[in-house]
Parts: sequence; structure tokens; C-alpha cells
Amino acid sequence: MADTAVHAAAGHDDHHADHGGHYTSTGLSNNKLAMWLFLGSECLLFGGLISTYMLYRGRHTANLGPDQVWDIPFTSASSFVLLMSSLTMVLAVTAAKRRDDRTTNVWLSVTALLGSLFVAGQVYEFTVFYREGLGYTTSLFSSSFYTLTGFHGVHVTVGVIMLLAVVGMIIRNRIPGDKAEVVELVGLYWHFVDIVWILIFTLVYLIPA
Amino acid sequence: MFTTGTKLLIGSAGLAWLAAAVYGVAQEGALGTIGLISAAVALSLLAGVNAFVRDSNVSATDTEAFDTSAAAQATARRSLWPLLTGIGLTMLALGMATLPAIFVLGLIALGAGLIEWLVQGWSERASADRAFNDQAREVVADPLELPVAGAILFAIIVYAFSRVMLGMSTKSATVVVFSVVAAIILALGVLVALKRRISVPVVTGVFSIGLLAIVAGGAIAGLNGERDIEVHETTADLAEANRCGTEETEADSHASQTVAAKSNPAATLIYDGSELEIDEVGDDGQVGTITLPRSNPTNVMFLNESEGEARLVLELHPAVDADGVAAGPERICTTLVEDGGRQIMTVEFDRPSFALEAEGVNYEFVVAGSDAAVEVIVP
Amino acid sequence: MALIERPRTGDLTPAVATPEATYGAFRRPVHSTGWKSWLFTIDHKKIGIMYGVTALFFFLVGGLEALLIRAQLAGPNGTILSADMYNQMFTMHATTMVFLFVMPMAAAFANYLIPLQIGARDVAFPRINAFSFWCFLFGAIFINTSWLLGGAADGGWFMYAPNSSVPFSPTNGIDFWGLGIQITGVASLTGAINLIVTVINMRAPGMTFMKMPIFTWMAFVVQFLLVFAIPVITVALFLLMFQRSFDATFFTVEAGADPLLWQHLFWIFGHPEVYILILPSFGIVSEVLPVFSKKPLFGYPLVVFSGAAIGFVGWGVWAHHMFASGLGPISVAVFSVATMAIAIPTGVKIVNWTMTMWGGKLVFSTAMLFAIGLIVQFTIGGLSGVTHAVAPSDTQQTDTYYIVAHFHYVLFGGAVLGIFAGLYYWWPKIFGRMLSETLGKWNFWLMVIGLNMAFGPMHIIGLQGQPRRMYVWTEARAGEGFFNLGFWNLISSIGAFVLGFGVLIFFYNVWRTHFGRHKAPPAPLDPWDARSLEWMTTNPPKEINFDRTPVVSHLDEFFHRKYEDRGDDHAGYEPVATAEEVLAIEEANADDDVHLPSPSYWPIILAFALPIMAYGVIYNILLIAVGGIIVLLAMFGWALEPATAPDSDYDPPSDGGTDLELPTHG
Amino acid sequence: MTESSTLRSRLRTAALALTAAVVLASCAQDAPQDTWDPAGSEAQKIHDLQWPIFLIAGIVGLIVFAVVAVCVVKFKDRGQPIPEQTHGKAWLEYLFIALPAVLLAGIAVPSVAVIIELNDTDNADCVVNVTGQQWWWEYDYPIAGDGSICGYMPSGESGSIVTSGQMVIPTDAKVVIRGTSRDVIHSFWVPRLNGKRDMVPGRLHTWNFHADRPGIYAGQCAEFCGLSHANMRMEIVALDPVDFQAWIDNQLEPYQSPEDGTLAADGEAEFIAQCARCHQVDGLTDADGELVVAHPEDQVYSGAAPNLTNFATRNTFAGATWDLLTEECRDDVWEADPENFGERYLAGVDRDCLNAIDLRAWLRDAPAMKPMYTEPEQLEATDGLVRGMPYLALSEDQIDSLVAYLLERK
Repeated sequence: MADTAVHAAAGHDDHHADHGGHYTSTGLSNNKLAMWLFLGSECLLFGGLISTYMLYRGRHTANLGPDQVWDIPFTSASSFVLLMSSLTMVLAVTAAKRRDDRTTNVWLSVTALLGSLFVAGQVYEFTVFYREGLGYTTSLFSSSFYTLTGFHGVHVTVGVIMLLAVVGMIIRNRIPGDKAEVVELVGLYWHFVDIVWILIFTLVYLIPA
Repeated sequence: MFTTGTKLLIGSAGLAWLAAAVYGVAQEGALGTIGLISAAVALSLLAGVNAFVRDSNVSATDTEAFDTSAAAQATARRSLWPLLTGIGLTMLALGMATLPAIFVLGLIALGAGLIEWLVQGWSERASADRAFNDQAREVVADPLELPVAGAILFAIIVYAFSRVMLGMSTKSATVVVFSVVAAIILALGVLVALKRRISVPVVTGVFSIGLLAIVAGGAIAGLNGERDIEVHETTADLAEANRCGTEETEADSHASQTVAAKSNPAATLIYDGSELEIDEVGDDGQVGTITLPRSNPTNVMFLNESEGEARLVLELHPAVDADGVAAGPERICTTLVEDGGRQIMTVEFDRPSFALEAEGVNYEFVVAGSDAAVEVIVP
Repeated sequence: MALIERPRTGDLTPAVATPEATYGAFRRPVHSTGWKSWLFTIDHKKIGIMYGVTALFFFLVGGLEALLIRAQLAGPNGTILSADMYNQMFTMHATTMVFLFVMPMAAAFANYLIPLQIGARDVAFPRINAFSFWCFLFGAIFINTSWLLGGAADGGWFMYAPNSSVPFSPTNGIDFWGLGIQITGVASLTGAINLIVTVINMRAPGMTFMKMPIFTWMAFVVQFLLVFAIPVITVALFLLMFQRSFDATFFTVEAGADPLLWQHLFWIFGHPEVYILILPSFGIVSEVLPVFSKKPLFGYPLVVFSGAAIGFVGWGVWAHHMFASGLGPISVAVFSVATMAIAIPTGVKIVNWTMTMWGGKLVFSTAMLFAIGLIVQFTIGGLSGVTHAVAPSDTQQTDTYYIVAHFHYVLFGGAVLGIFAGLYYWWPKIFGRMLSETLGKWNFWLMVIGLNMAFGPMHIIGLQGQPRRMYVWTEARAGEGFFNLGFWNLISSIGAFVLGFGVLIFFYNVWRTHFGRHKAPPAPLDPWDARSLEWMTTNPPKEINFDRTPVVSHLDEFFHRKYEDRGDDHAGYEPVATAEEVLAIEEANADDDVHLPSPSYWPIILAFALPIMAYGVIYNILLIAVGGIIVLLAMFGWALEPATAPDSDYDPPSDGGTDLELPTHG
Repeated sequence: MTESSTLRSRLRTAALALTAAVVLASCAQDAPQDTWDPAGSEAQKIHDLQWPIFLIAGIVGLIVFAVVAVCVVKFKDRGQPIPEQTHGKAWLEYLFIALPAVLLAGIAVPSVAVIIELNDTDNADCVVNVTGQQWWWEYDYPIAGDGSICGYMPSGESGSIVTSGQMVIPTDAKVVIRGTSRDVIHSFWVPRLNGKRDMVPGRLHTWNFHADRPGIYAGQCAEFCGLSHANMRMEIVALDPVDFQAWIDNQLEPYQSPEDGTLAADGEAEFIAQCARCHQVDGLTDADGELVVAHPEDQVYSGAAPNLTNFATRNTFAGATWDLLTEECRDDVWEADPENFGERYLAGVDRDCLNAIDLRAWLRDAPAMKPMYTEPEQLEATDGLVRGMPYLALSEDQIDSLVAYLLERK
């Protein structure tokens, strides 16, 4: 099934290569520019959430504090996995630019799997914290922690679904427009989500409260 | 002019009428007669219908029928959806008898199956061109299928794998398993990407096996249950168990020693090893008593400047009702605070100080295991 | 899904079947007339008009709320509104005016004019543009349904915590408010990204940034402010939603929360928001003044840079809304000085506007009157702003009517007068008929008199110590003599009604121009002897905007095509061509093969799902799932849909002439 | 050139007119919350800073208006040729950046100095705790380690003073308030003594007051605080040292029950039955001789109700929104000379001066006078706790006795 998709897609791509995309004043693609702006806006979103957490992380009167619940080795492992997924995303983008659909699909799938693994790790972590007595409404620390990391988790989830959908669209040859660019856009988003996690991991987990 | 089929039916109908008459006269049985008459009526009706539609025969001159008649349509293609609908129905029944979760899953499977069935049926009648019909199906179904399939796959992995992790007996095991699974995925990715000769069925097969393994692992782990995760002790537990002493407890391990700069406490209590000094706005270096508001949660900061560890305790002396049940906790305390460490305590007083005087007690901040104390006046 | 907006060509051409038999209900909407052509349109001009109509409707709603407030306060111990109703009224007055009138009105101008001013055929993402509008409309309707469902929000538009928590505001009003602002926020954010990309990428050949019309520049700055300000309020509103609907404790003081968190988040958004409201009007008057002075804008680069500077510094002054909040002297001092600094670029604009008029050849059309009105009225607001940039002085003035006076001079005297200048100026461009100048002058003078009568006395009321947001004021603290509160409150209320009457004249003018017995004739091509690119096409513009993609070589390109410098040193300009002649050249050299993207169902469907989810948050969690499924379906349907419809969707099937590509300039 | 000289003279006239207006405004003593009429050193600092800024702003404004007016008159289209298409003059533009920058720098320096001064809360002579609550203010006077209150040593035994509505402070003393709130954000503002400062729950904010002469200074909650925001007022009463000492001693006098058989004695019983659930009267004992301790936290969402121990020494009630004195007696106190003021104020409320109409109306149906959340259907979110004084269904006789009892709380 993938093989036929590869052939069909190659033809499709050739057509667009001739086409050469649209003229823009700056030569930048509209889509990419929009994605950058969106990510710029997302920076402020996470900025707000991180600020909230930083303000509230010490506020857990008579309840569990951050350093009492963290499991740094585990979170380090899952952070590393998310980082690796950025690498596989890069490979996917490179393959897409080579118009190698098969390899693109492989790396997109691996990225999606690693992303799912990360979210699974987060679900595991949340469950453990909850069992240890840290509910969502237990303290300001817990509310702001779950909100911040939960928001990030939702972003990863959306990213994984996007990745899987792109794989599906490539297989079915249903991408309107420049395939490599679509993969690249999803890649931009994915890298952004990764970078935000590095920030969260450093500020939330590594710097002692 | 009658077709062959019509002739047969007309003959049968006539025979049935005859038999009914004979039986009715000869046997005098009402039931049998009614049965035979019914058959005769039915056969007559069928004969009439058949005569009218001419035994569904297509006239050779009716060219339109070549395209529009059912026989001219492409045969229905293989379809997964009746199966899914069936599974959905079964689960629905099963769910009603056993678990509501299965019922809901059945409902979802039923809905998904029916919708897909409808879409496929619609698309197969879209035109005579099979390739085009497939594309038409995709135009309608892709917006649903792609994200939903992605989301389901994602949910399965996340749920199953997190069960596996929760089932691990130790924390270090989770790290190992997590890393190993990630490494396997990566390695497989490299393998498939480099070895271009690996065919699609193989990849699909490996992927399915992997998925199956995770689901199976998740199921087993789910049935086995989670490892024992103990509820962490907190200072609230300490106060309840009257353990606000000098010994180190679980609540004290890894306890925070710093407080955000913007906490804006009403007062800071500084312990220097022998005395509790009060640092209050507009009122510096006061010793002995502090006035704090009634019925208002107030933040008080504890700063330990003694050589060792210290724990601040507030004795609350709650009102006791007729049944001897206290209106609130006896006391609240911080965790053990290291030298130079600080911690916030949120306090609230329900009764004014003079109400306690009658009982011969007062509100008091004390450092556990020392004589340092500050009396709280609540107006 | 801004990801995939590119057209693909020819994939789905059916081999045998006719379109009727294949796509049935799934044909793309391709109507160019009738209500469906509006509902599913992705034409930036139609969307701009819809923005404008909706915004003006909410202007009337907000105005009605204002009049009720002033009626209540005309005398001591007013009884027209109950305390509860009054609190809802002033909350919704501000919310309506800020989020549902001025912001969408600016979006209306930006949508309609930016592509025309930069010589583009549409915005970069036409479907997202439609989505933004529907989001805004549904969000606005959603907020206002709270009036019928137990009462509107009653915490003020600033919605300070913890007064916004459930115990202090038990009705659902604040839930409606927060979720509704969230939805209109989505509209603003997507709209902003769209317009930024449009301005950066879709300028006509030759139009460098420093040759861009000034309105486009100011709107461009505003879109950046939106991109970065909206997510901050989004965070705040999320926290509020979790607080109110899911028992989180972000603002629960008993749990140790700090109520100032909300204030910081709100004002980090809220102060840039002020510039979001005012800069588009600055852009409008910077267009209007040169046209009616027959001179280019004085110091164009400086006006551009000061606009950008205002946008930039605007991020560093949010805490001047919190001088009384107890921030500590260092923060207060820093923010106080930063706030004074922002007066400099604002002052630059005033100077440049007056210098534009200086030495000009002034024509006092209604648009020009409104523009001059803005200079004068905004100056008053700006200067009273300086008095509370000084933090100690602000501790006396903040939360009094003096502040109400200040920001009404800035927002009514500034933003709204600018909007009216724009309406009168561009009306013939947009609707092809000119509003009556006589009625326009009545409109202007009544509005200016009403504005000064309504808001001028508030300076006195505030300095005499009357706080804001009080549902009654009392004789006991009114004092006697010239500055007594009773007299000036009454004057202010009378002024408000004069102002309201002035605004109604505008609507009468519109009705008279288009429907009355004295219906105006079609407007001339270039009624104002205008200077910028949007006038270099028909009134109203064709769907493709320009017959030929213009090639730009000057700032004020249109002017330079009509006039040529016969002397030296810019002093001897003489007309060389009429507008008709300029246009005739363009028409004669029309681009063949202009292709516009097709309308789409998905934007309105996607937008419609959002209020469903919002009702779900308030009433039943299952509704969220329903909305979520619609969102998923619409997003993927959208993503998989080519930008242009296949020929087969047209009835009769298109001949392929108008459905292929987005504008191509080269 | 004549044009510019007329312009100059016009400007001069305008500037003079503005100065006159500003002076007029600063002299006006009409509204009790006039922000241009300082009566204490803190407000004076603000005033000294703000009036020159108003003046500068006014002058700048007039210049702009004048230039616009000149443009409008002089450059009207009278058929002149197309003007020079100038895009600006660099030196002029730089000048107009530099000018406001210099002007604002000139304003910024003294502003920062005053900000620092206003926030200096060290070396207080007197500390008062101020707590805002929907919709009234509570003041309590912390007892220092040596037993002194607000820098004054009580003549008798020291104890807590809790009051509401009117905050009494000594003149010529640096009074630091430590403010917070029990529910939402309120703002403490007495314009003639100082600017406003928000009182934020969970935070402790300080602010200075320094009254130059005895008198009553009106204020009003300035941060929107919900339903009855308009009805949340406050007054600062400044007394000279002798009178302030007398006030403290009076506040700390032990509780005296009304004489048996009087209407007030009935009132005491009514009070214990109806009012003492929420309102504390220090020293009040019930029939068994047990101390009566109010538990407002069981009834009121925000957790407190005004302490009524010395109710009749105050001039206001219900969030300082209604006067306890008749209009005549009120004016007598408010308009008293600084020398006589203390005496008039310390006289408190007696039967002749009592504003019985409003007080009785309040006891009859408080929520009807001041919007508050007291109806059961409004209290779902607070588990039945009221926000404000509920309707108590008191009979006229009960009200009579309560008024009599309250009048004796001096």
C-alpha cells in the first residue's frame, strides 16, 4: 500500500516542483511565516504558565512540596526520549525534502511513537504523584504544576496526532500542496514543544524550589 | 403475454384455491382451510405483482436499464464495517451484562462501524468509476478517520504503557524499561530506514507485534495492579498525630527551605537558637507578643538562624463542643527547617484571645524542643 | 490549521460521473450572490464589511449600556439600576466597547484595507480570515447570551481576583465572560497572524516597507501586539476557568494564592491592548490628514517608528495600572518612568499630524473634521495621562472618575473619532456612495460637544474624589460650590445623551445614503483626491481588487500617478492624469487569468464548535466532547480541502477561468 | 509677524486663565474627598508634586490647541496651489523628540523622590491594623510589648481596641497602617491625608498617614469590591494628643451592663439573642455570667462582623455609609474648630443627636438599605454563609430596646 503511495506521491510532487509555489514579497513561504508567528505567540502562553508556576511553587503549606515528589532519574529519561524525538523529526524533514516518502513515514512514525512514550511517562508520573497525595487541588504548587505540565502534555498529544495524521495523509496521498513543507511545519511545532520541555524540565524539576 | 415465472405462480395459485376448496368441503377443518386460503391469497398476490413487473425481465430495447439496474452496478466490495458493527452490537449486549465500560466501547464501535458503512455504501454508488469512488470515500472519511485513528493509536499506547510502568516494582525499573522501549523503537526506525528492502508487510507486521506486546503488557500490568505507592506524610499529618517534635520524620525529607520572595508575610519569626524574634512592618525587633487578625488566613514566615534544625509549632487550642470534638486541629507546624532555611505557615484564628483566657491558655508560637515562644494576641 | 492552505490542482476530477451524482451535499460553496455568498465567503472585503456591521451593532449595544449608567448617575442615589444590574452594566459596557466594538472595528478596516493598500488580491489565508470573523461573532453572541442565562459578568472588565471567584460572583456571568473573551481571543490571534503574513509577504512589487501606507503600518504593529498579548490573557482566563469550573485555587487566598498574579497577567495583556485599540485610529488619521491637507504625512518614517516604539514600550508599562496595588517603591518608580517615556513617541505623532496640516491646503470634509477632532481630544487624554504617569499623583487619581475621563478622551476622543474619520473617508470606497457631508458635520459637532460634555466634567468629579464603579453617589460627599459633584454629574449625563444622539445621526446618515428617498448617487471614482493604493481601483473594488497588480515606486503611489513634479524640490506639483485615466491604463493592461480561492464551509463550522464547547464548560461536560468532535472534523476537513474548488463544484461547471490559484505577482 | 505676536498674547492669556483655574481648583474646599485639598504631610507631598505637572500639561495642551487653531484658520483651502510635498524636516522632528524628553525627565526626578518618600514606613509613631471586608473596614490597634497602644500608654489596664468605620489617630504623629483584606481587594483612600493603597487579601500592605490638625477626613473604598462597593466608606478622625489619650482610655473602659429594668437591659438580652452571634461586645456576659464570644465565622462568609463594644463613640455605622448623628449634630462635629473638635467628637452619640431613622431602618431590614448577599438562593456558593447583615425580622419593640442598648455602648 505504501509503495503505491510512494509512486503516486512522487508524481504529485513533481507537479508541484514545476509549479514552484507562490511568489511572496520576502521569498518566505506564507505557511512557514504563520507557523513562526504562532510559535512566537505560544512562547508567551508558556511564559505565562511558567511564571505562574514559579510564583506558586513554594506555596504548599502543610502539604507536599516539589522536592518531595520529584523522581528526577525517571523524568530525565523521559526528557531524553523527547529530545531524541526531535532528532528523528529532523530526519523526517530531511527525508521529506528528498521526497523519500518511505523514510519520511518511518521517521514520522518513530517520532510519534517516542512522543506517545513521553506522554505515557507523564501519565505514569501524574498517577504516582496523585497516589502519593498530590491532587490537582491539593495546593497552589500542585495546581500550577499540573496545569503547566498538563498544557505541555496536551501540546505533545496534539503533535503526535498531527504526526500520525501526516503519515496517514502521505500514505493516502492526500496532502494538498507541498508535502515537504507540511512535514517541516509539523517539525517546527514539534521542535518548539521540545524546547519548551527543556525549559520546563530545567526550571521545574532541576532548580530546587 | 406472461413470462415463465408468472405462469408458474398463476398455476400454483389456481392449484391452491382448488386445494382449499377440496379440503374445506372434505375435511371440515377450519384451521387447514384458512391455511390453504392464505397460501392461495399470497400466491395470487405474487402472481399479480410478477405479472405487473414482468418477472423483472429487462427488455432488450430498454437501454437505460443496462446502466441503472442493480445488476449493472459493480458488486459491493469487501468491507470491514459490517464486522465492526457486529462486534459493536455484541459488546453492547456483553456490556449490559457486565461492565459499563464495555457498553460504551460497544456504542463507539457501533457508531463508527455504521458511519463508515454508510460512507462506503454511499461512495460505491457515487459513480461507475471505482478509482473515483475510492477517492470520493476518502474525501468524506479522511477528516474523520485520520485524526480518530491517530488518537486511538495514541491513547492505546499511552494507556497501556503507563500501566506497564505503574506495574514495575521499583522506581529504577521504570527508568530502565522506559529507556529500553525507547531504544528499541529508535533501533527499529534506523533499521527500517536504512534497509530499504524490508517490505511493507514486514514493517506492518513488526509494528503490529510491538503494539500487541504493549497492549498485552498493559493488560497484564493492569490486572496485576499498580505497585504499592505510599501516601507521602505531610506536616498536616504530623500535627494530627502529635508528632511536631524535634525528631526527623518522612515529611521533613527533601522539604523546601526557601520561600518565594513575593510571599509578603504578615510577620517573620526569626529563631536564633534561644529566642523567637518578631520582624514586623512598622514595628521592629519586638519580642514576646504579636497581634494577628481574627478569621483571616495570614502568612507567617519562619526563619531559622540557629545552628541546628528547628520546627515552628503554633498551639491553637481549638474550641471543644459538647461532645468533646475539637473545632479544628490542636496545632499546626512546619517541617524541620535547616539553618538559614525559611518556610511559610498560613495561620487562622477562629476565636479572640480573651475567649481563651477563660480556659487559662493562649495562642502561642513555639519552637519544638526549646523554650522560645511568642504569644499571639487575637483581638 | 494554518498548515495547509495551498491549492492543489486537478486531483479529483471525476472520470465519468457528473458532479451532482458524486458530491451531493459535499460540493464546495461557490455562490457569489445571496446570503450564502456571505456565510461561506472568504473574500477579505466581505469579511471586512461583516466585521464592521457587527462591530457597529455592538457599538450601539455598548452605547445603550453607557446611557443606562449615566442615567443612573445623573442624580444622587439613582434608582434606575439595582446595584447588581449596575455592576453588570459597567462590566459589559467596557467589555462590549473594547472587545466587541473597537477591536473588531479595527479588524474591519484592517481586513478591508490592508490587501487593497498593499496591492494584494486577498489576505494570505482567506479561510482563516473567515474563521476569525465567525469566531468573533459567535464569541460575542456567546458573551451576550449571559444576559438571558442568569445575569452577565459583574466583576468589571479587569475582573480582578478574587472578586471573580465563585463565592463572590455566584452567577455564570463571569464564566460566560471568560470563555467568550477566550473565543474572541482566538479570532484576534488567528486574524493577527494572517494579517502579519499578508503584510510581510503579499505586498505589490516595489512596495518596500517604507513605502507602505501608514494605516497598514499601524495595523501591522497592532497585529504584532495581538500575537503577543492574546496568549497572556489566555493564560489568565485559563487559570480563571480552572478556578471557577474545576476547583483550582489559583486565586484562593486561603490556599496561599497571591491575587496580584491576576493583575500582572491581565495588565501585561491589558496595556498593549490599549495600544491595540488606539493605533489603528492613529493610522486612519495619518491617512486622512495628508489627503485633506494635500501634503504627504510629515515625517512618515518617524510616525512609523514612533508607532513601533509605542508598540514596543507598551510592553514595559503594564504595572502603571497597579501603582496603588502595593508593588513596592522600586517597581513603582521604574514603571512610572517607563510610562512617562511612552509619552514621547505619542507626542511625536501629535506633532507630526499638526505639522502635516501646517502649510497645507486644508479641506474640511467630515473625515478631516473627525481627524482634527482626534488631535485635539486625544491631546487632552494624553496630557491627563501624563499626570498619572507620575505615580504619587496617580495614587490620588486611580480608580476615580479622573481616570474615566482620561481613557474616554483617549478611547472615544482618540480611537472612536478616528474610526468615524475612517468611516466617512472610506465609505465611498467600500459602498460606492458618499455619506451626506451636511449630516456628517452635524454628526461630528454633536459628537464632539457630547464627548466634552460627558467626559470633561469627569475630570472635576474625579479630582473631587468620586471613585469609579459606584452604583450610587451621595449628596453627603458631593460638596457645594462650583466644583460640586451634583452639578457636574448631571452635566455629564446630559452630555452622554447628546453624544448618543450624535452617534444616531451617523446611522441615519447611512440609512439616508443607501435607502432613503434622497439616496445618494454613485460616488465618483476618487472623491477626495486620495493618495494611496486602495483608491486605484473601482468603488467598490471588484472581487479581484485590481485589474492589474500594481507596481509601486513611491510612497503615496496613487498621488504620484496623478501628479508630477514640474519644478524642483517637491514644490511644483501639477496634475497630469485624472483618476479615471490612471484606472483606464490599469484596465487596459489587466492581468489575464486571475484566480481567487473558493468559499468554504469549514471556517464557520469550526468557529461554531467553539461556543458549543464553551457552553459545555459551564453546563455539561458532554457538550465539550460534541464540540471537540466538530472541531476535529472541521480542522481535518479544512486541512484536506484544496484552497480552490474543482471545476465540478460550480453550477454550471466552471470553465476553469476563476478557480485556480491565489494571487501571483510575477 | 503680527499673527505670531497675537498668537503669543493669546497664549499668555490662556496660560493665565489656566493658572487661575488651577488655583481656583486647589482652593476649593467643597467636596470632603477633594484630592486638591491636602490636610496632612503625605497628601501635601503629592500635591506639591502634582500641581506643577497639571500646569505644565495645561500649557502644553494650550500650545497644541493654538497650533491646530492656527493651521485651521491659516491654511484653509482658499484655492492656493498644491503645497510643497515635503516629507518633513529632520531637525524639527528631533527637536520635538528632545523637548518632551527633557520635560519628562524633569518630571521624573521629583516623582521618583516622592515615590520613595511616600513608601518609607520606618520609624512609625503609631501602628494600626486595617482590615477590609465586604463592605466595611475594621481597625485594630496592636498592643506593643510594653503595653502601649499607638504610642500611648493606657491609663488603666491595656487591651485590644477593635473598631470600625472611623479610624481614630493622633495628630502630628506618623501613623503606619498595616492593611489587608478578608475577602476581595479593597482600597484604603482618604484623599486629604494620602493617596490610595490597595488592601489585598493574603498580603500585608503598609501606608502612612500624618494629620496636621484635628478633624474628620472622609474616604471611600476605591477598588471595586463587589455588590455594595459604593457603600464602603471610611473616615479618619484625627485627635490631638490629649484627646487621643482620652479616647484610648475610654475605649478600654470595662464593660458595664445596663441597669436592671431599663429598656437598655432588655436590649442587652436581645443583643445576646440576636446580634452576639456575629457582633462582639467585649466583656459582655450572659445570664450565667459566661463571656459571650461572637462567632461571625460561622455566619459570615468573610469571617467577621463589626465589633460594637464602643458603638456609640462612633459617628457612623454600616461601613461608614450612614451617619449615627443627625444632620445638625453631624455638621456641628465636622465644622468644629480644631480646638473644639476633640471635645465635640468625644461626646459621641446621645439620644438627642441620634439619627434614629437610619439606625432603626437598618435594624429593621439591613439588606434593603445596602445591597448585600443575604438571601438563601444567593448563598449556594458560600454554603449558606451570608455576605453582609441579613434581615432579622425584628419587631419594633425589639428595635427600641436594641437602640437603647447600643446608645449606652460608649
